[in-house]
Amino acid sequence: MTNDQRAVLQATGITKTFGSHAALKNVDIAFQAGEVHALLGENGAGKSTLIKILTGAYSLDQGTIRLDGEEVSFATPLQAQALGIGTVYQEVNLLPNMTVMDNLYIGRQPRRFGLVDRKRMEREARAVLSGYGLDIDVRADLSTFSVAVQQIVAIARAVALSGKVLILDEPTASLDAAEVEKLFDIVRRLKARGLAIVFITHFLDQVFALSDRVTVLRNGQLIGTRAISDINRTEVVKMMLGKDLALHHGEILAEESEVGETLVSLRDYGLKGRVEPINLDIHRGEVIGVAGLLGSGRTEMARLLFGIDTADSGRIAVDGRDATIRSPRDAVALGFGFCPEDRKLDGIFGDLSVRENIVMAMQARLGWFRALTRDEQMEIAGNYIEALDIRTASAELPVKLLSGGNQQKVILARWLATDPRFLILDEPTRGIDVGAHAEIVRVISRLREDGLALVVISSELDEVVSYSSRVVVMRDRAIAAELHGADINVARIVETIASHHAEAEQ
Amino acid sequence: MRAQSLSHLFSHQVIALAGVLLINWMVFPGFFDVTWKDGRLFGSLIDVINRGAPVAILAIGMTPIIATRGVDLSVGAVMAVAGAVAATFTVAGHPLVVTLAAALAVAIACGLWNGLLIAFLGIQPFVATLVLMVAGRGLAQLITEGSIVTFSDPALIFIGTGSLLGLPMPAVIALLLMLGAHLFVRRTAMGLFIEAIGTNRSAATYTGLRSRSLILAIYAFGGFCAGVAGIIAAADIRGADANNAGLWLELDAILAVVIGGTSLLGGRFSIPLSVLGAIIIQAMNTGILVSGFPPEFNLIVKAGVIMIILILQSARLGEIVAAIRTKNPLGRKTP
Amino acid sequence: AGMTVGFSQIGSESGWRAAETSVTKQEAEKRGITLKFADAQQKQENQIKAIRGFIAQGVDAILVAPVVATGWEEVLGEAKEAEIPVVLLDRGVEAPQDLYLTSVASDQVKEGRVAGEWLVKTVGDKPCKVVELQGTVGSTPAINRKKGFEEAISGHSNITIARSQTGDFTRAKGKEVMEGFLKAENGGKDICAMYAHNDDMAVGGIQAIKDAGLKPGKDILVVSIDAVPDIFAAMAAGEANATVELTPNMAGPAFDALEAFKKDGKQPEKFIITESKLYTPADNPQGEYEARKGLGY
Amino acid sequence: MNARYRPLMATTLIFIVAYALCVSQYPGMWSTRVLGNFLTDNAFLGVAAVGATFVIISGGIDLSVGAVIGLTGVVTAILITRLGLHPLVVFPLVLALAALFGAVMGAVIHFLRVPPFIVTLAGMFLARGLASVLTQDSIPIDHEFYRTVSSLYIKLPGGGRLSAIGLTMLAVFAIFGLVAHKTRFGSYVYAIGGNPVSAALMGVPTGRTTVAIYALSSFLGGLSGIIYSLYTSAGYPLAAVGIELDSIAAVVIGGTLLTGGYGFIFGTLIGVMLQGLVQTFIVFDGTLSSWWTKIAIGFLLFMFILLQNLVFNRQNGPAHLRKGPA
Ligand SMILES: Nc1ncnc2c1ncn2[C@@H]1O[C@H](COP(=O)(O)OP(=O)(O)OP(=O)(O)O)[C@@H](O)[C@H]1O
Ligand SMILES: Nc1ncnc2c1ncn2[C@@H]1O[C@H](COP(=O)(O)OP(=O)(O)OP(=O)(O)O)[C@@H](O)[C@H]1O
Ligand SMILES: [Mg+2]
Ligand SMILES: [Mg+2]
Repeated sequence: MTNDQRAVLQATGITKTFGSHAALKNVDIAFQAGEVHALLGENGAGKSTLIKILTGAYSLDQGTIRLDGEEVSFATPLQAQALGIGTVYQEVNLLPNMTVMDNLYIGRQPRRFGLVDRKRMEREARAVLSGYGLDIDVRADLSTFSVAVQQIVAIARAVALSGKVLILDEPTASLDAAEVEKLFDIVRRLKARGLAIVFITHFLDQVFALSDRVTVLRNGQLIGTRAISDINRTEVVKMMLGKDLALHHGEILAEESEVGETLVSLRDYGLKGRVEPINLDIHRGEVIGVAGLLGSGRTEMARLLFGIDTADSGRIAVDGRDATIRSPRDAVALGFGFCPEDRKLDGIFGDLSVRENIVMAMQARLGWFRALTRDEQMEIAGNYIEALDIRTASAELPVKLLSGGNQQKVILARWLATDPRFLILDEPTRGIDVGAHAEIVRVISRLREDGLALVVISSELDEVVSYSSRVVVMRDRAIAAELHGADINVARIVETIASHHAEAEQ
Repeated sequence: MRAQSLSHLFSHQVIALAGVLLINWMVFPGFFDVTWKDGRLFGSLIDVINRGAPVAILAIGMTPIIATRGVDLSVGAVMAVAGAVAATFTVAGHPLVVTLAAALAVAIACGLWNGLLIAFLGIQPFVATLVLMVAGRGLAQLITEGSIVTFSDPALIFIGTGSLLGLPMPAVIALLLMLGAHLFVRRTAMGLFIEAIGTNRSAATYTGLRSRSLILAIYAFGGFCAGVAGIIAAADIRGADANNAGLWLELDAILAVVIGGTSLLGGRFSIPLSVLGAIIIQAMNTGILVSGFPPEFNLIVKAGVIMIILILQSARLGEIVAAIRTKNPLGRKTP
Repeated sequence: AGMTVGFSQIGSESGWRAAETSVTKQEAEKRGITLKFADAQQKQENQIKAIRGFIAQGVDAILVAPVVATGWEEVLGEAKEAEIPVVLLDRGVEAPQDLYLTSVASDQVKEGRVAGEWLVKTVGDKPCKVVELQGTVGSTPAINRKKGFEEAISGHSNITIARSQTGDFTRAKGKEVMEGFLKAENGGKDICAMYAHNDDMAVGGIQAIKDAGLKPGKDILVVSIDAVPDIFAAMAAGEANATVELTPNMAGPAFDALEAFKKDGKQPEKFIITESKLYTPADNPQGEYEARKGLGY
Repeated sequence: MNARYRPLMATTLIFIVAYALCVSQYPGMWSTRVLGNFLTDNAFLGVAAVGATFVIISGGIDLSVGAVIGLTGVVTAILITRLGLHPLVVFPLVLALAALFGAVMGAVIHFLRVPPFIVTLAGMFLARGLASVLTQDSIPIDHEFYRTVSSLYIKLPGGGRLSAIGLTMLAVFAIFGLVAHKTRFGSYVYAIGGNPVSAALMGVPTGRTTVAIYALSSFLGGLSGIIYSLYTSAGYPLAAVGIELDSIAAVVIGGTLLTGGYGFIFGTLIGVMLQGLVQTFIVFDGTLSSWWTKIAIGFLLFMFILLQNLVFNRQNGPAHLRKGPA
């Protein structure tokens, strides 16, 4: 690539291999001042790797990086930061054990007489976060806040650090619409100030709403860079996948009358301070979509259903018989499965292989002594790798080396291998590329057809609409409404979520 | 699979052992001499496996514990307790079976106590086992009332000093225990579960693993191994020395496990490699003994050897070397 | 009422130490003395803490078995200031003599010398390679017993120390070290005598010699220090040749001195040296064994 | 109140209650003499434990402190008595050497990624070994300066003494309390303990900080060694054996998490005092045999940990299912 005069940050001929696997092959890319540059590609295409190389978190094998035309080589992220590159890495990389303000300011805390001036830091941190519509106690530990809040803190930190370039790797994965809008406002302001902004996402809507140019990677190779005005959705998807994708919106809406008999039935099932008593019947062959704002208690409900928290009121019956679920083990014994929201923390066994991750739940159910042989394990893993199209060099690769989306599929495979009757999926499509996204939506529908009962929590209403037989809307840790049949559409759900005050007044 | 087990032959541990043995041979040319005497093998090499057995046995128990991100500091004290129980029982005239059962039962109870604190009260392993490390030795002394309780039951003594097929009993026991434990964890799902819990305890719980009972079982097994080692140590000197039996051996056992490649951060583990680690440590100790160096140099030699082994084993060094090689066009290509 | 005496003991690291503790308790009981006992777990700092604790409690006298010789000046000064007499047990300290009433101890260098002299006498002019099992590296008895032994053999060039390693004063280590020595010295055929800084190591060493197919006491002479019951048992079986007694009754003379001092202010001798008696198979080992068995060794 | 202070409050409360119980048993324990002794007798442990606190907050461990104390004492004694150097010349020298020793360990830990447990274990062997090679015997230090300093104290009403070394320990706690909680370096230590990967990505100089943490720990080990040599007027290669476990126990009793990321310097002070309290209580009691002493120490350790666990662990579920501090 010729030297792009307007480029703030430019990379040429970037190559990176992990072991024998080439994650990036001779990639050229340039980010200009005053543009929002979307970086797109399937899960595992190499986007995050490229970012890590550009910011000194990984070393590169070959290639050069120029900042303002001068060749640079960052040995650590600190050096990149010092030169005005602010980054939000994928999977919030913050310090849960420290306060919010420490997270915002670590490495550059304001000082008085050589000591950190906590008063001033607190003041400034409050001011910064209020710009994002966040009014929280900045002296509290970060771990006491939801993923969304943590994401915003990470963004605020990166923005404050970026004098020249701001890099956002899937910043919107756990944000709701209002928060996304606030973020976009900020990004646009920074763009106007002449920053180069790199934006990675799997939401094509957001790409078209915000960016000026897009660059697509596939299998570690550069496919091309286009101005947003020269391209449409179908073409972007085709660049990413190398083939057309039949998009299917509202294609599979399930008929409620098709559902089978009741599998799980909840009566006043709740836990004080966490989840208000729930009354809900879940049938075989139905998908219950759970919608609600951030912090509305969806995850808490899922934890309760799966026995991670133990209910202190009400009853749960499975197959018409009363059941007690005091631990995930009890739930698994009843044929439940649960893909948690935070896959890094609660889902994957990072150092273990893809194979071991997939067979784990099944083996847990079989117990200590009835071990699956290695051949059996290989077969099961192989089947699911193929069925869910998990992109991995081999079944023996440590799962932590897979891209985020593929990790999600591994966890799904783990539960499918147990042949469950009831699956709870918490944000199963978060951080997943369009192709895989469609794939997971298809799997959900197929499972429903096979007679499974599913509860799927998702913040993407389009998606909820597309597969739900019934939608439960949660608010303030309680079920606020149930929508059926024709009511299942995005507008109606949004309306229900928003009708807070109206209902409260009644 | 086959290729993998073959590559074990060239693992860091084997190379390290070969290196240590080579140095031993250089400082003491008779190191490899093994003779047959009184129906058993005799020689420095035999001493290495004989003397290495207690630490090897401790390491067998310690490996699963470390693999679950735990640690057991109390094993040395539990050795003393088991030895004390065995000695007092045999002196009181109980038959061997009762004596062994009592000693092992007490040792397992110690392990269960650790496991309870860790799995059910959620106390950090380091402090939880520190309690028994301090108190356990007191318990052992309480049993022996501070003196060395000597015994002369030939059956019990045989465990420490006898030999089977020419090999010293402690080594035979360690070998059997290693094989048993290895086959058990690998033929059942135990190994997988241990690695899962060590890698991500939260995910293990979400997956429906019985983390608590598993952890309890692992510490109980650690206690059992410490008990076996304690019986051997007592039988070896025909007496229970509550003060000194197993003193500081917990550090050797942990070291053996780490040399064997199990990370203190949990996850992957290998019991045979831990045993190899124990043998490496003992080879070093025996080497110091036969070398004739003044004893004040013992610790320095030990520190040096440990550092060399671990640095060679450090993944990072491999990376650095690889980086240097790839920058050097003449260097051979690394796979 | 009787006196209250604080006793700061080093620990219970060996059978001999345990015996000293139990003899001290017996002696105190015999005289109607209330004994406050503090175990220092081998740490000098704990001993200093204990002495300070005794001072704060206002005991009538303090017994200390110091773990090292140095570092007592200050705390003994405090005791003196509080007018509490201090008696040192089983080894001396490097501090001005007016800081303590008296010191009841054996002469550790002499112990080593007695052992050495026995060996010199026994082997005569024959060449003799000795292997030495040292105590814990850096501990006072190890240093002194080595020194005394070396003094005794220094004029006799036929006797040489071929190998010397630490056995940490324990049976297990004594056995392991002796095993190594046997291998290193031609299967033990070159070794004429084993000198151990304490009986426990000697007992371990004896087992190693037997395992190597040699006869301890005959093929290899065994000489050690302490005179604990088990070495007499070995001696009775013909497997040990000599031991030098270190009496566990240090408290008896100490209490005598204290009582005399309390009654009419009689200053005792500054250094009460206990006897370093040599025992050989000629001294009725079986009887000695029986006599000592119950002392808490 | 901020939830993060709960462990600290719990520990302090337990200490006060425990002390009150001891005094009710032995009124003699409530005297300036005993209080003064608390500070003097635990000074070297306290100073070493401050270093251990930093290391543990960063998620590491340092087993070499005890050996560093021994080695420093020996080197100090040799330099003063054999080379005739003035203590004030010797102190900076040995402190620098100690810090260098720690820095090397830190570098091995960070750059070669060898686990701290092992590196510092080797460090422990090395330092003890060097000390034994230098001398086997205890070397008395007979120097005017030593006599002056070790007999320097403020007389308290009731016969107690507030000694120079006790005050030094308090000063170390104060200074390093500030360093931990009020400087950038301090925040880096917490950051590395929280998550080293995130910390590096956030621009924390992890390499430099890790080296500095172990250098600091050994530096304080060196200072503790000097204090120990003042305390005993000697240098002894076997000094302070096993102190590393005592200091780790003090740190943990003080509410610092061994897994890193959470902890307080002040808590460590309480932890040290609690251990001193146990020993003083046992001495006052005076009836425990050697073995009952060990059992009692273990039992009391267990009680503290258990109480602490109960005080700030109740309302949440099992530790491993929570993301926040335990
Ligand atoms: N440290 C590593 N070691 C080995 N392989 C790695 C490592 N990091 C990433 N990879 C591999 O490199 C490829 C690119 O991964 P990367 O995380 O860059 O993908 P991505 O485009 O960001 O995907 P996603 O959209 O899922 O985040 C993947 O195949 C991944 O498995
Ligand atoms: N550890 C915690 N301690 C206290 N409150 C918590 C904790 N975790 C969650 N909460 C609160 O519980 C409520 C429900 O949170 P939950 O995570 O179930 O929401 P959600 O609808 O799943 O949102 P999200 O999309 O962020 O997952 C929120 O108000 C949240 O702030
Ligand atoms: Mg990515
Ligand atoms: Mg949620």
